[in-house]
Amino acid sequence: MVQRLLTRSAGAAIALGLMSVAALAQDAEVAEVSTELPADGQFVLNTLLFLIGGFLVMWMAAGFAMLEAGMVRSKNVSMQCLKNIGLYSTAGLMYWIIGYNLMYEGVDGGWFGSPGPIGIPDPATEGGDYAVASDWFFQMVFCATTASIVSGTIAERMKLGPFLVFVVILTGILYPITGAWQWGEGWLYEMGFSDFAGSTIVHSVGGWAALTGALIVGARKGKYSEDGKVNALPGSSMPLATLGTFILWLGWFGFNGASQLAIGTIEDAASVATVFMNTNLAAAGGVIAAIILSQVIYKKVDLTFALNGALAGLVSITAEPLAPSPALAVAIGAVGGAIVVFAVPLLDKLKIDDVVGAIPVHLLAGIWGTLVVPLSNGDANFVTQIIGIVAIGAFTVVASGIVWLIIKAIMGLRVSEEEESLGLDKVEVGVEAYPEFASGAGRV
Amino acid sequence: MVQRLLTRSAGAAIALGLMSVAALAQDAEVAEVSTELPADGQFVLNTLLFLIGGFLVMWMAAGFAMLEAGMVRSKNVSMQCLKNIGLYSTAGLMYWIIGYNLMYEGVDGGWFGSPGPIGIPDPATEGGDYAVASDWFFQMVFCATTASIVSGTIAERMKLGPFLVFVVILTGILYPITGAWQWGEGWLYEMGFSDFAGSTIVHSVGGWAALTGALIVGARKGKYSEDGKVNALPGSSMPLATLGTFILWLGWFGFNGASQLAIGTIEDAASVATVFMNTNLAAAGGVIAAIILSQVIYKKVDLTFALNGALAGLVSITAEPLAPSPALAVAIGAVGGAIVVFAVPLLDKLKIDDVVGAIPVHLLAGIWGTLVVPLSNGDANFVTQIIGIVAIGAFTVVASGIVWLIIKAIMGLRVSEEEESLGLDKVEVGVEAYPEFASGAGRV
Amino acid sequence: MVQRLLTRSAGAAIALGLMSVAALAQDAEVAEVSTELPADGQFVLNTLLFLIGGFLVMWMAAGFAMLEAGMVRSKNVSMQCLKNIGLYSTAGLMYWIIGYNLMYEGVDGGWFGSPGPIGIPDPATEGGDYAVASDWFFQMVFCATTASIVSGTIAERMKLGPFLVFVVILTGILYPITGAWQWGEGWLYEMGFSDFAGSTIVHSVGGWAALTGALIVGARKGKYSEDGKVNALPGSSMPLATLGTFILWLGWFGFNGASQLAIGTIEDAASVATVFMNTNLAAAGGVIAAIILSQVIYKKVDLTFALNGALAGLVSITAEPLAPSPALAVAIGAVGGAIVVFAVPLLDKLKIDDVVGAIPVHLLAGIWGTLVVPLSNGDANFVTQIIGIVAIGAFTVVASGIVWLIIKAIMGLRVSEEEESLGLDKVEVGVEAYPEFASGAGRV
Amino acid sequence: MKIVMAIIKPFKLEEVRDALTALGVHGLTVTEVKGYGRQKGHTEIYRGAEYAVSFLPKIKVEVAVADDQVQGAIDAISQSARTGQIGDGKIFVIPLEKAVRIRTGETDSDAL
Amino acid sequence: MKIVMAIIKPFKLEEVRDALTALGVHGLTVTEVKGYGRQKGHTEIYRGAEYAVSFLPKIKVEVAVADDQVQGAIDAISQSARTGQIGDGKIFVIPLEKAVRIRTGETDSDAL
Amino acid sequence: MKIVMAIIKPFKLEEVRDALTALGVHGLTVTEVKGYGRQKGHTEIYRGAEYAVSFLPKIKVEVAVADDQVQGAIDAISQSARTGQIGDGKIFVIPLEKAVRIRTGETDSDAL
Ligand SMILES: Nc1ncnc2c1ncn2[C@@H]1O[C@H](COP(=O)(O)OP(=O)(O)O)[C@@H](O)[C@H]1O
Ligand SMILES: Nc1ncnc2c1ncn2[C@@H]1O[C@H](COP(=O)(O)OP(=O)(O)O)[C@@H](O)[C@H]1O
Ligand SMILES: Nc1ncnc2c1ncn2[C@@H]1O[C@H](COP(=O)(O)OP(=O)(O)O)[C@@H](O)[C@H]1O
Repeated sequence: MVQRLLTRSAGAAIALGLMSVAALAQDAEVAEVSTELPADGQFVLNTLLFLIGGFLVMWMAAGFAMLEAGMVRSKNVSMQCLKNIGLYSTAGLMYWIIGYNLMYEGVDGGWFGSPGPIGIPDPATEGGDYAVASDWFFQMVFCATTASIVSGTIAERMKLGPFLVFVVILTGILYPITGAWQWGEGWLYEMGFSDFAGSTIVHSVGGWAALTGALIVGARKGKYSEDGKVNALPGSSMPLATLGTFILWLGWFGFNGASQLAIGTIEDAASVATVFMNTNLAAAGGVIAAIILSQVIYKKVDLTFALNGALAGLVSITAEPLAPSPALAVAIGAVGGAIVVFAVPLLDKLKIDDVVGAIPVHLLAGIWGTLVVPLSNGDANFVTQIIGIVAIGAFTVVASGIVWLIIKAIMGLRVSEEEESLGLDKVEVGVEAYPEFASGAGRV
Repeated sequence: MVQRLLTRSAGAAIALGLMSVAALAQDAEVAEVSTELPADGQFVLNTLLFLIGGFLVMWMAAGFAMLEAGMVRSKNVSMQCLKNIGLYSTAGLMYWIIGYNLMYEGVDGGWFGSPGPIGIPDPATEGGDYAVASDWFFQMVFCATTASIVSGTIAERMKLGPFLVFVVILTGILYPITGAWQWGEGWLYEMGFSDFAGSTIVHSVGGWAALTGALIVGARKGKYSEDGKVNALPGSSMPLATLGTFILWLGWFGFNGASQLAIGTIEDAASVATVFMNTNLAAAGGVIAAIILSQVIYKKVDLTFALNGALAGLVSITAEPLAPSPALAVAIGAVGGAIVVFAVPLLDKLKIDDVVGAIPVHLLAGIWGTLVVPLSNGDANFVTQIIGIVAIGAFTVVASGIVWLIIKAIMGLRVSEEEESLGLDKVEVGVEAYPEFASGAGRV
Repeated sequence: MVQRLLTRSAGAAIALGLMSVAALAQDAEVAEVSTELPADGQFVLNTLLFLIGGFLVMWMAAGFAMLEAGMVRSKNVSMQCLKNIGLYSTAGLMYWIIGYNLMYEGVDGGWFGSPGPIGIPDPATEGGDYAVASDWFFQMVFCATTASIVSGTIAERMKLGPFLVFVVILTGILYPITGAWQWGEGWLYEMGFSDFAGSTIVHSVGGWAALTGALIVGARKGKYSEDGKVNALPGSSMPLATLGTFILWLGWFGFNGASQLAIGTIEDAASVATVFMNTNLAAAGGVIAAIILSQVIYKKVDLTFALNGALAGLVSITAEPLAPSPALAVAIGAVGGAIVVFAVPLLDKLKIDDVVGAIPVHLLAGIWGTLVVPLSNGDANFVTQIIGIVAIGAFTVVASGIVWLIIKAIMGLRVSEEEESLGLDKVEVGVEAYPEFASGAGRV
Repeated sequence: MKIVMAIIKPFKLEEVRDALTALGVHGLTVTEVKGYGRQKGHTEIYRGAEYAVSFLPKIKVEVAVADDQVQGAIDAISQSARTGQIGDGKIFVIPLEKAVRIRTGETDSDAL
Repeated sequence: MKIVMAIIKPFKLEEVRDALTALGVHGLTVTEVKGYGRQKGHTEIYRGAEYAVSFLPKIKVEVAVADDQVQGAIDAISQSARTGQIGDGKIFVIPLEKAVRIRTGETDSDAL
Repeated sequence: MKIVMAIIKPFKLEEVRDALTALGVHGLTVTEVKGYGRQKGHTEIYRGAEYAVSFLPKIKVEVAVADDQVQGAIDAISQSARTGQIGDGKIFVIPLEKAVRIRTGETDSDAL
């Protein structure tokens, strides 16, 4: 702590200055020290970083809502909006009641912390490097992101109630536990796993939970014909899907940038800037790769692949957006985009019905991004990365699988066939998304 | 001012340091002082807070536009968009020409300041704790918010011209006057009224003006049958309404967070962070309360109640987002959400036709939020809170009522019955919102 | 550099302080110096300004996408979304591979810098006033904006491939070259040309490229009858166009505000605040002017003119958002709004088919804004402003004209008549924007 | 049997349906259509260019009725759809040779 | 020749088309319509106010066929569109006096 | 009287309307429909899955005319709607027994 005061506070500058007053003007060493921000300034700026990053990631909740609203058929759009605002709210409560402390409070190299509501320290006496509430806010929106990933995959057939119950468990317990392993400085962190902003901790966890959900709830009626044919069920609004993607892209600067966790020094500020640059390069790489591949393979450029490509590029760079050179960042993102173009039809072959492509984007690109961290970050190694990916995947698959099955047994997960064909909006929401336009009845 | 320099500037630290050089390394007291940000840094950060908060609240103008565009029928969507961009622009001009100074310039415990255009001080000589222009910007977007509230309630039947004339008066005169009572440090402020970010000053004022407008312009044709039946007139686009709500939620972090008015010290930064946390908790509480109540009462979850619930939660916490514990913040917001579910049908029983639910959300939840400030803020008391609510309500009802009536007498407020059934877009805007889809003609 | 240390660092304050310890408490001069932010704090804040400004301008990419999606007919909406996400990604790659260095690296009063990929300095050793990566990010989004301008004008008839090839050249070579003349401190800069945030450098360049594109690709089928009649082809969604405009308006605070390039001192912070204020006033002036003129001339208020008016106001103030008084800012913006109302029909008379109005908004208002800089900025003069406008216009027209023609010769620019009437979505994208609603077939 | 096909103003649909229901007609089918007729459309201005909206939104009501109900249906529609303004619409009577209820296979008047 | 006009449930369209194609019918025209009939609509609640959605989405299929194909078309539609639930829809047979293929000018059965 | 019902390509609507107006036809009703016929639809690809869009957008024009105008209307439509390409559409002539103008109660040819 003395050390910290010496290196950060103007007081230190004064002390040093007094020791060598005469030398001051000439001695660059000393002058350099004195250019630093005083500690309170660092506290303020770190807090500001969390708040800005936090509101940008909060905005991603709107991005998921719009992307999913655009990718489902019009008869399920109100429900998709409802699920998204509902899950963001649920996550916001659960992560306060239990999640944050379960993830961060006294994990100490172990498996989880102490569940329980977080209190806000009195601002007047608060110490530390940033405001605790700003950290809570920033971490909470990450938790909500995990749940957003799930809602897209299981869209158009799952009931609202069971979905929100799953979100309660996911955001209150499952995500915080695996989060504790790494960001709570649990066992995985101690082993040297590296996941800067959460390719695995957030995106793959959401992706795994989405995958188990998709397997357990089954495909949408009509998606796969008995003769093995895959039927396209185009989404209701491409501009909304595009808007959602741009929102997510914007939010990602908060997601990755503020995961530097500090911006009070030149080094931290420059790192945040580098993260912004690499994040954008990877997303651009993902889009261009998806556009080119989709033109080459299908002779048309599928807009939804380009959109998914952006997101896959973003997920891919999330595990390590700081260390890669720009060229490597582009390459990592481009592979993410390629994953989308190849994995979407593959999942369809396996009859895994993922309405918005969340599994390729968040799970597969998340694994990819986590795997390649050691290419640029010398502190990471492939073995530990694989251990982390597998451990978190195994836990999430098993735990979320059990939760899905219990909910299924108690409440049932999906609407009836007839309700599904009528659309969830009529059945559960009571408010059609576009009452004046769409018949809500099969497309001619 | 000397006092301020002593407590804020590094110069003070030096002075103190010189008095006890030897003690420096050991004396925590002194070291603490020296960790503070120099005054210019505080100026910069306070200004930055206003600018960030300001652009977030500016973004709420888009949120209102989208929410309202989604909640009106397609034949009135272009008009609603036009009213929203028009009112934001009008507010932006009026608050410069007259409003800001009327609200802040020399109120001194009185009833209003000196109207007149605000000039921008020369940056080179500007003093104070923040840039005046940043404060103007931040206050201006609050003023515009007040007008946004009105446009939603009186949608689908009021003409453009009279509406914009009302906005001229509201944003140039009415809002600044009641604003001066409190934020301009007028009589109400001196009495000890407490309204952190404007549950009453902004939201209730907008709500009262909307209520008088709704009463004077009357209900939409077809909304209430002669036999007393309430007819649902569902909005054109639920995803746009959802988008609008998310935009407003995002903007609210600027609305409440930057209302701390400073972020240059640890205390202020921590307070802003706490405000972010409580704001989100209250909104989440509002959503979940509205979802649960709407399921219990109607057996379906009305998406528009969930959306209104979020906003009501936000309005409720706006009067005091700093002092409440997280649990209290959730509770305050949840009651806000409940207000929506009960008040919307109640207003319909009273044949007050509020297209988007602005009266429950902004007026009623605004009153609720203002009333409960003393629960957590020891400096406030219930009597003064009630005096403030009643005084501001009475003034706004009377003044806006008079303005509505004068405009009605001179220009007329609403379109003809036939024009209303054709839709305002055809009649006044000339550009249909969705020329290729909606017939603009009654829904089958 | 010593000077900078003296005026910026706390160390300097100490040195000075020691020289006149006794005078400290009384001497305002000295106290003032000591209130400054240490250099690292300025680095951090300048970097933060670039990052915030950068993400706001990045968000403008979404604004263009939504504005254009709303202004084209539904059969071309997916394509418009695809072009927008594609161009932003292309710009993001090209400006890294070649553009940034071509624009900034060693221009030294000349015509262009040294093309080549930019590397990111190691944050640990990075010096300067801001992080290089943050500057790259901020400049890159400006470059992307230029390309966004083009996509709107040539919508609904140009193929995807040729368009993206043009964007490669525009963002990699053309924009960086004219950018180098001024912002890279090339010959025009040395001559004293003044363009604060790019009315000419960004908006007119985009506008010129759009104009040559429109001339070379020709008008949409059906836009102009042989008898000289102009046929309105109304856009698909006015709320999306409105959303896009609000997004652009929000982004413009980053565009103009962060173009102050620094926020570490009182002066810079106050300047950024003034820029925010003037930017908003000009946009408001543009909207109100367009509303009033459109009511007076056409007896109806065209929403799309109001939207374009906001943007024209913003473009107009972009060349000098700091120096004008508020009243002048309103006036400059209002003329921008008027330009839209008069120039849109004029272009139609000339059979220049500009789908979204980008030429009036970005080119003409850009010229206007650049021309009037000397009214408020004493360092600028009309002759140099005109030289800059003409030189950049001439270069961009010739160079982009050649590029368009070469691409036309090699790949062809537009789809066949039949494809155009079917819509680009069916032909090139394969995904209709609203598969459940719009027939995609002529409007009744 | 006949098909009585009426083109009416959209906001009259509820009244027309109620009038037909009162007659004992249990089913009908409606379509959103656009009508061109003596009723002038309106001119809109989009970005300075005038354009005529000559097709106006109308609702087409089709109802299959037994021969003895035809006049009743015509009268019911005429009265309920009339505003007296130009553009009130038309009623057309078209011969109907056969009707089948898909669910049961019932035919003709049993099927209506 | 006749026009066979069927009102069916939307999700049955593909089956109906396939059944007709199997009969040798090469063309048909479909329209999105709303139907009112014995099949009850549903009540929705919007912001606390109940409202009845009494018009349900249906698809109208119109197919012009030669006289000898009429019964075949009726049967094909009946079978393929039937769910046995209320609301399956109706088939109406309307006389058709003349048919013209615009492209070639062929008339009547050559035009179908 | 007859109802002349034509299924045409959407972008031909204006020409057809003008041709009919030139004949002295004062009213007509149009509907957006989807057509299935010899004209192949197209295959789209959505997220790697092919799907056939076999129903193409068409416009249905319905115009009630007196018997002596039928052939004129057919000719006018045929000429104005023809592109010579497959998918130009069909014209169907259906008997019309009665017409009523709702506003005035005029019937038959007075009502057209
Ligand atoms: N000859 C016709 N054939 C088909 N539809 C017609 C005919 N004449 C009129 N209509 C329909 O009736 C509607 C009303 O006709 P219009 O001439 O405007 O007024 P009115 O019903 O008062 O004579 C038109 O919009 C059109 O849909
Ligand atoms: N008399 C009628 N004239 C025109 N259309 C009808 C008539 N009766 C029914 N229909 C159409 O048939 C559909 C199905 O009819 P309905 O009475 O609901 O069930 P069902 O076909 O089982 O008798 C209705 O929605 C309506 O579109
Ligand atoms: N037998 C039919 N009954 C009803 N509509 C038909 C029939 N045959 C064709 N059509 C309509 O006419 C349109 C054009 O027919 P199509 O076979 O594609 O080309 P063509 O008109 O050149 O023969 C179809 O899309 C369909 O709407």
